[in-house]
Amino acid sequence: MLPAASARIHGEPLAELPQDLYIPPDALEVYLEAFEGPLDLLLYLIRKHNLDILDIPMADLTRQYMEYVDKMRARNLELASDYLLMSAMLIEIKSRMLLPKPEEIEQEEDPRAELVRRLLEYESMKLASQRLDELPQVGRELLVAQAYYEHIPQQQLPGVTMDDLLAAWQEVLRRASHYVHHKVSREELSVREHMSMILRKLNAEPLLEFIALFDVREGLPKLVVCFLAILELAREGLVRLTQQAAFAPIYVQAGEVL
Amino acid sequence: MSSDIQQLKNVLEAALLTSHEPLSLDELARLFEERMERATLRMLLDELKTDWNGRTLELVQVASGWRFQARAEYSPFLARLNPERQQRYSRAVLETLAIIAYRQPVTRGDIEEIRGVAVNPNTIKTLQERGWIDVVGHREVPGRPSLFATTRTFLDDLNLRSLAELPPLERFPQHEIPLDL
Amino acid sequence: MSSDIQQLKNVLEAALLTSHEPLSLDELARLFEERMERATLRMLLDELKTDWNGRTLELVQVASGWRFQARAEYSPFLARLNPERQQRYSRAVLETLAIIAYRQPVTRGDIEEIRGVAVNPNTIKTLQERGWIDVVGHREVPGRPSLFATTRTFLDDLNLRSLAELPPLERFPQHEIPLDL
Repeated sequence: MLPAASARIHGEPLAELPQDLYIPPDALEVYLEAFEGPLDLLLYLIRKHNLDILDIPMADLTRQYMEYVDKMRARNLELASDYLLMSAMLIEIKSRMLLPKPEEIEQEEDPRAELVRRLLEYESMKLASQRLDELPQVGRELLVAQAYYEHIPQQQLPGVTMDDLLAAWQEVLRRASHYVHHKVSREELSVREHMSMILRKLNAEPLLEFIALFDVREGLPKLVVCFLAILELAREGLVRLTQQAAFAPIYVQAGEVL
Repeated sequence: MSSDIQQLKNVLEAALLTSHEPLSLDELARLFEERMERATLRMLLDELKTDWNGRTLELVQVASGWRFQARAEYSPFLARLNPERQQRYSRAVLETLAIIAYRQPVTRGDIEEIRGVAVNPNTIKTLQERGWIDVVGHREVPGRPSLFATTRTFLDDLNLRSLAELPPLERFPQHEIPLDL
Repeated sequence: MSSDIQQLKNVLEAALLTSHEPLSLDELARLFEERMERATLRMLLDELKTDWNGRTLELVQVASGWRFQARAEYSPFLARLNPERQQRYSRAVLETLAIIAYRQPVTRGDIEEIRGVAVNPNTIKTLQERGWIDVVGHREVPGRPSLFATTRTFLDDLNLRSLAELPPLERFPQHEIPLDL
């Protein structure tokens, strides 16, 4: 199947290939482009002359093919090496068929078998490509629904995982070399947490009785942590502990008096 | 209860009518906050398909999911809207596509062997850019050539659910073909 | 006659449902072989609009023409199909949060000393707006800088019961090597 395409000779559109192998010189290039390669050309010659693809008369076919190739070479057209390769193959098959066959190797495969196999495979793919092209295609014959909708992006806040946090902390420590020795343990984290909790309480009530910061129901470990937190807060100057007299109540107060 | 079903179908319809890609069952399930069984979705899609019977669009299932598309009878009208859309691929591209579709996975060398000519790199590029083929691996021979195969998009765009729905391979019976030059 | 009108409306519907861009009256007129008056088209579009009343999509007129669009009530569902890419906090925000979590209560000055760089006020604001940190007091030094600590919300959002469940630093790689090998 040749694309009727833009082939023109002397300005006249070229509707079909010539009846015989005579090719108007001006049209040669157009024909060369019309074929997808030597297999395509061979198929054309076979079909054109009603040759049996399973019993190809090699002499005829080779002659016709060579004529075509010679014409192309005579015109100094840039001939794809694929065409020359096929010439060599055809001549080889032809010469093998001309050799007298000794009786004992009559089982030998027909030298044309490989060529026939390739021709049939190519033809089958060529046909398949035409069938594929006939299928309705999205964007060509098939139109899919694509109505509009207003995309309202749902605000999604970034997530943070514990691993993110640990990685960030490690990065901080890696950079601040004087902190490298510093390791945070679970106990220390609990103390830090309680420090914040106590500060929150003091935020609400600036002066609290020391014992009011302890909840005995929390158990001994928590009480110890709470005590350590108060000591740490005092050490860092974040709270001030006061006692008016011995055995008088101890008060905790935000900030230290400078 | 039935109004709930109608609401579910409406959500599916709105999603399918506004999506230009086919939507898979998994994607459709994401539309709903509550967990949605695949069987329920399939049932709803079947009902929706029936609801649209005889209308302008039809709900079809292709390789990567479900989509609405205009019924074939409207194609001639719609084609007038975008005449430039009717581009066709060259024979080289179509034959290369056919070989990849029917013989996949294949290397460039395989394609050249079947077509008998060198494959122009642009041919492969055209098909890759269309999203119809991609590299699925490499043949373990010197040079490790890429193995090409067709994609889901290829099936979707040709309105197919699987490769098995490709037109069957045929061979010209001897002597029967009038050469349509 | 009325079936003709239905057919004209169907063609318009098919075109509008399969077009991603709004279609102008001139474009819609191109759908038909015969000449189509703009007044006729407008009448047909009005009818089509009425036909779709109360359905999933609505036919609307925008600046460049007509288009079908999903009713607003379906937007929340459709938004789930294409979720925004999960955003991530910048390194500055993450490090500041880590410092507040591990070293609380801390002032901005403390954070700057540890990170070795000035803290952008936006960084603190981001974390406060997220509800993950708050001011638990002030250090009684000149300027009375705020003391920051992490909140309950922070613990909730990270699915922690207490800060003690944060990964302690003993989990550093060098401590992970089992010694009994």
